[in-house]
Amino acid sequence: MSKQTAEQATAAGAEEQSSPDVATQPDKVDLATLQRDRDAAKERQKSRLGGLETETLIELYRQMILIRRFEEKAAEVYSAGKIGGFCHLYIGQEAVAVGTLSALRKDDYVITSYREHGHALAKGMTPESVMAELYGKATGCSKGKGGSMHMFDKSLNFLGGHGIVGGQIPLGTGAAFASKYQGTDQVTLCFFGEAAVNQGAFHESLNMAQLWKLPCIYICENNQYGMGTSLERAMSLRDISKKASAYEMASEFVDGMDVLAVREATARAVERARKDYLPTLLEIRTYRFMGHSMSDPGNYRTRAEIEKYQERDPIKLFSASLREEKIADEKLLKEIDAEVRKQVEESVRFAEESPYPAPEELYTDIYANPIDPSARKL
Amino acid sequence: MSKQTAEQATAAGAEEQSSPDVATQPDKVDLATLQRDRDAAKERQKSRLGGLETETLIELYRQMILIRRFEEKAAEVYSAGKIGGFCHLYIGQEAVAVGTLSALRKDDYVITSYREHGHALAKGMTPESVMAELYGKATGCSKGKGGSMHMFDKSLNFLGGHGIVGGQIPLGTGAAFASKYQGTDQVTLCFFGEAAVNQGAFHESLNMAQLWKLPCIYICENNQYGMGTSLERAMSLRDISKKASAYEMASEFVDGMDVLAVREATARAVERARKDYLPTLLEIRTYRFMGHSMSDPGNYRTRAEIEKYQERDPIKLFSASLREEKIADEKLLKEIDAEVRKQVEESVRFAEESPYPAPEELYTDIYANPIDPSARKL
Amino acid sequence: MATITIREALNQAIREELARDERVFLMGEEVAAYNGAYKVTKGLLDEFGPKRVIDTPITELGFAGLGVGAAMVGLRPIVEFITFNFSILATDQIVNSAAKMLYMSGGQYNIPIVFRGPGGSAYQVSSQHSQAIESWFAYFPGLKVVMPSTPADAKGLLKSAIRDDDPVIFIEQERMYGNKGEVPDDPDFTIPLGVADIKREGTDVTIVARSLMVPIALKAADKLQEQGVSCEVIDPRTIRPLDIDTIIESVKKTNRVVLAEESHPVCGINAEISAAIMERAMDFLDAPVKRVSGIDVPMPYAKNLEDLVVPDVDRVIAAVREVAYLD
Amino acid sequence: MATITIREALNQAIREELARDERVFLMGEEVAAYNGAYKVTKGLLDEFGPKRVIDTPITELGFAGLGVGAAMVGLRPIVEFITFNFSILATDQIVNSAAKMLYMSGGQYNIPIVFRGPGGSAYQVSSQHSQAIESWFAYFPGLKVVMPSTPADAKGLLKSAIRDDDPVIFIEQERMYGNKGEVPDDPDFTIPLGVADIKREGTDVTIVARSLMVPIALKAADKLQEQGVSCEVIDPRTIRPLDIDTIIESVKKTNRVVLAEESHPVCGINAEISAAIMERAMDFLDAPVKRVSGIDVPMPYAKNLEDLVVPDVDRVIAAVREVAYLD
Ligand SMILES: Cc1ncc(C[n+]2csc(CCOP(=O)(O)OP(=O)(O)O)c2C)c(N)n1
Ligand SMILES: Cc1ncc(C[n+]2csc(CCOP(=O)(O)OP(=O)(O)O)c2C)c(N)n1
Ligand SMILES: [Mg+2]
Ligand SMILES: [Mg+2]
Repeated sequence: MSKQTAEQATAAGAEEQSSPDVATQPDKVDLATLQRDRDAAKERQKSRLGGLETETLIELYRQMILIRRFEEKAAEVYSAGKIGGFCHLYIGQEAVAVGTLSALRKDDYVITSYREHGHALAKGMTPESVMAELYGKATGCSKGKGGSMHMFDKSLNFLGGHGIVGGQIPLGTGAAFASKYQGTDQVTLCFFGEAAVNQGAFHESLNMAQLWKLPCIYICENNQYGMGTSLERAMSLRDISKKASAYEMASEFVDGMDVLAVREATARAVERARKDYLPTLLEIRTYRFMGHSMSDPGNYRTRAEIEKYQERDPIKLFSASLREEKIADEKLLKEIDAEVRKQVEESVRFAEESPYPAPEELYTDIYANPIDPSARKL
Repeated sequence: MSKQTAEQATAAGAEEQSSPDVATQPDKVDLATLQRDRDAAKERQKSRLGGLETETLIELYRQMILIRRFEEKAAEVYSAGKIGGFCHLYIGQEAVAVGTLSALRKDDYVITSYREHGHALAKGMTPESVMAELYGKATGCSKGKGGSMHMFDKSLNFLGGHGIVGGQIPLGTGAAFASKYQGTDQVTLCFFGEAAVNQGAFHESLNMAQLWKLPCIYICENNQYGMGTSLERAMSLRDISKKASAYEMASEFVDGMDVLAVREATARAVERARKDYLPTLLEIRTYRFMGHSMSDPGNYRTRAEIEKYQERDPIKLFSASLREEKIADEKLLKEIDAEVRKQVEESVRFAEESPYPAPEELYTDIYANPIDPSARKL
Repeated sequence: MATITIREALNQAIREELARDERVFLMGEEVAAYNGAYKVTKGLLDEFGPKRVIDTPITELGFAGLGVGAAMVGLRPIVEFITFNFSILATDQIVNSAAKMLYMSGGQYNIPIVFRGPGGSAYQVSSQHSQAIESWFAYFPGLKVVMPSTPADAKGLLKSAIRDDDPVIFIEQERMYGNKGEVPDDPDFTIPLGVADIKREGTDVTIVARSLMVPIALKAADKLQEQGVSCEVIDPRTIRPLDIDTIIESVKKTNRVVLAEESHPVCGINAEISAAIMERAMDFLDAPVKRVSGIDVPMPYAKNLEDLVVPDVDRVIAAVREVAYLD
Repeated sequence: MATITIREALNQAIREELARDERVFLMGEEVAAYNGAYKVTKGLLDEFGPKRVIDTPITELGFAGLGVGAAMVGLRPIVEFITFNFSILATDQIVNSAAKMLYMSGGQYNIPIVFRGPGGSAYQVSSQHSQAIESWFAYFPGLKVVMPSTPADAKGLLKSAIRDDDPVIFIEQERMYGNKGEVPDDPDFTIPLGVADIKREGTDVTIVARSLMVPIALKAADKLQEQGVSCEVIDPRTIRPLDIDTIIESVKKTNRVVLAEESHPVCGINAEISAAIMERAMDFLDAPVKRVSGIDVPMPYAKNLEDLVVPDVDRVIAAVREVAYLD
């Protein structure tokens, strides 16, 4: 990990010094440690397998590998120039979307940032509708108008991807407010990155949620970087789950590489929210294996750091647990992978064959009630 | 105090209920308790007198009574229609401005909100220049352009009163940033009300201040109300000084009715800031005896509640301490009061006799470098 | 018809819509227990309780966004800003969330929300509390922007805004809350958004005025009538979408136009209307369209300076006489 | 004269001013270790160190305000927004603190700060990341607003902006960073704020264009020349204060005007210029001033739709032919 500290990098008043090349210092993590870490994580995960139906476990695996393959394909078609704009991949973070959403009811709400392909798929949106949206096609989940950062599916209560860092946090708080107002027991999962925690919107929202007891679960996907800035260069406090204490809100720290740990912690928060309208802040520690977006070479991190986390790859970890506990054999997992790959291929074909939005679409969806010019003649 | 809780008053999902008349329930504080409270506070204050020069103590008294008399006069001329706009009085909070600023060096920076007459006077601005500003006269500290909410004095490093709740918090952080950048050891005192703590600007600023180690002292004047809303109806956490822990910032809770307690706590924070560029959050618990502004009848508080705090009137408390410890006798204190009253009268005369800004002033001070029309002909 | 103030008319509109539709709720700073900073929401907490009438922390960005989120999933929030000056902190949620949601979701999530509160000049509260920012909101497709000038318009338009399925910016005028006028009693009285009102018919000069400038334009028109100049006074009421047709028709009749507003001139609504008249009716103009706007300075505190900023009857009269080539 | 990109020109300007004046510092998200989200600030951390080139948390309101506070007490901050889309979160500090400070302090505290970054349309980043909001800033007295269209202008104007004692909004164009042009080598080369540039002289039609529209207008002018129409292309460069004199002079010569911008039309800069021409030169017009603006919709993601929004050479040509009554 970058050895550049917050003070070195940013403080006024610090002595001048030339910028350390953030990627040249190898991380002092040797293989033996990595191995030990990984094995311990696996043991912890295995202890969580009990009580869960095989079907559920396989489904968690299927969703994670679907997201992985989908994102790999997105990267491929992006690089081939078939899609444009920004493209923020979710590779490495699959256990977060899959684990959290697996603890939800279908009618619960989900809202997130621009890095939302994974959440969209985990909420049940089809690879077709997501891929077609990336292609900017009329068959996309947002009719091609939203794109990579703005995927929505009203039929699934997927409240979308949002592009302003922190912007979705008040919105998710509002969805939770509405559930309580309407007297339903729906909960809202509101996702954001750790860098979004620095935005005022986070602070204002958590205060209201705790003050008014709203059934909102705030999920900070702490992948440790906001673009090229590591958490410690942007936040004076490292332990984000502690931020909740400034609002007297419940919070939990969760290993985001363990899909079952994520699922369990979410389930606890969901119960609090559903029963007692109580919000929770979950800090889920994860890592993104790719750059911030497709255009980011990512050289603010060392190879060693990335490899360290790849040792803890949530999919590798989970497949090992499943195999070792004989819940699935290599063959089954391979079959699932093959199926998923086909699904993803199919989504590309679908997207490529779909039409672009008609030019008239430019002018639709601006207003739900366009002003009728004849109204003028009252 | 209002018995309406945050949940009752605001929560979606709460049963409907009619609005309790917030001012009809008498506070259950009997006189004996009040007496005890006050006596204990006085004992604490007296224990702080030691080591301070008489001259200093008298000066603290003089400044507090000056602010009190000034504000009483402002209320009077406001009611007489001689000044307009908003007018947010500082009566009851005098120990905060006087205690904090007495711990500063002359070249330290002060920035605050619209409730700033007290800070302006404590920073050394003349009653004349403050009163003339209230009158909107050319001789006012902001030439009549700023008014009650926007008093400035560059010669005294008084960075002004600001009207957007929370808006001065990033600004004060910036002044502290500049001091560190310039390598001076000036510190900045940044004042705001407890309701401003809910604004995103507070959160964003404290994070930067701690991250970059800026010599800024954040002073939350917790007078327990933001307009008509009590702290507990607006904030999920009651203990504001704890908010600092979300930034790993130092903090302290201070009795804002005791000018010496305020001074001591500020001095500690100033030392940290001056020596080590470390920020501090001070929660100074105080009370405003008047309405939010001159147009606020203030019937969201009971008479009993107000009286409870008037028992702890910072000026009464301090004059009793001074008398009982024989630092000043009744006669001296009366003389000071008389002097101050004269000064305030004088400021009114000055303001009334001063001219309004010339009409041409409308067009000045918009740009420091107005674009020269002749530049167009290059 | 009862004669009531704009404040009361707004109160009635909110009250009736709260009663009519459970999904409607009101939130903002001091709207409930305090009865509103400007008392527009008086009595509503008593009548509807704290579930429907909600005091918020001072958190403009947060509660504006919360309102938008609630509107996504079926509620119809009315969000009050104590004044629109403070909405500046919430612009991100207004222009990036509320205005764009329907479009970027490909038509799935419309946002039925009203952001309301006083705007424009107040009395001696200086530059941060006394500014008109309607042109910022009018700039954005996806928003509707409404500015009433009479009690009847205030009530009828606010009810339409609350019933509308899109985000509506509803800007009242602090100085006008006490203005009185007749308002129909019918609880279903509404005025459609997007329809200008001809407040006074005339033949010589068209004055387009909104909000605070409407009574001033009408007073100017009275005086000008005495001077033999007949003015038509048009109040667009909705400034986005703008009912430009009604304005153009009038221009074709009078051939002379004065535009009156209290806001800063640059990129203001007057600029937009002038440009639109240029495009659609230049050949009908006997004189250049004349803009009368607030003086282009931050609002000063001193009364004598403040009085110079906001256009008054005399400035409107002078402008009319100028376009009529009378001096 | 070296031929460099706008990106390099901006980088040079910042570098030279950092070297020239210790009070100047640069802050923003990713400006330092990452060398800038769009690489405008490349190498500056290396050269000037972390005291002068500062990565911030994602905290637009906070660091904009911090910059203004630092400017109050003697520093000269350059605050980068990754894009101006995110400045929307900071508008309060820009329009209420930076713009009004000098006025409300009665002339005591001027704010020498530059807010800069890319604005306008980018490629396929949808509505929240692809919008032009210069008219919002141009609305406010107290701000200066600059939008360069060439490397030389970018460098000369940015240096002037940094040396200026007032808050300057400096809006670059994301799509133009790679555009090349000649830039004088003189380290004291500056271009004064407030001065329009005639990018091409002509006699038949005046095209006023800024930022992204300047090269498009010039291309249109080339093609129109072939069609026998001589266009004068004026780039205001500073849009507040606007050098309206230069525009009016041109109008008096050509008698026909097309205004080109990529922003939404309503209350935009085109509206302002059109209204000003109306007021000052209507009698010189042989045709109504024609506005060519971005289509009035939130920016869609789909490439085919996006391409329809931003005005292109054909739309400018059509507008010129229309005001010249050629079709
Ligand atoms: C208000 C705002 N500022 C800046 C950006 C540019 N930006 C996009 S993503 C990002 C980093 C966010 O990091 P984090 O919140 O940790 O989420 P992650 O990308 O790691 O998922 C930045 C700076 C933005 N979109 N919105
Ligand atoms: C952003 C913003 N929102 C609302 C207001 C209106 N307002 C002025 S003061 C105030 C209460 C502030 O309370 P607090 O911060 O506790 O300070 P106090 O007035 O008690 O000194 C409110 C709501 C404002 N000026 N700015
Ligand atoms: Mg991150
Ligand atoms: Mg308070």
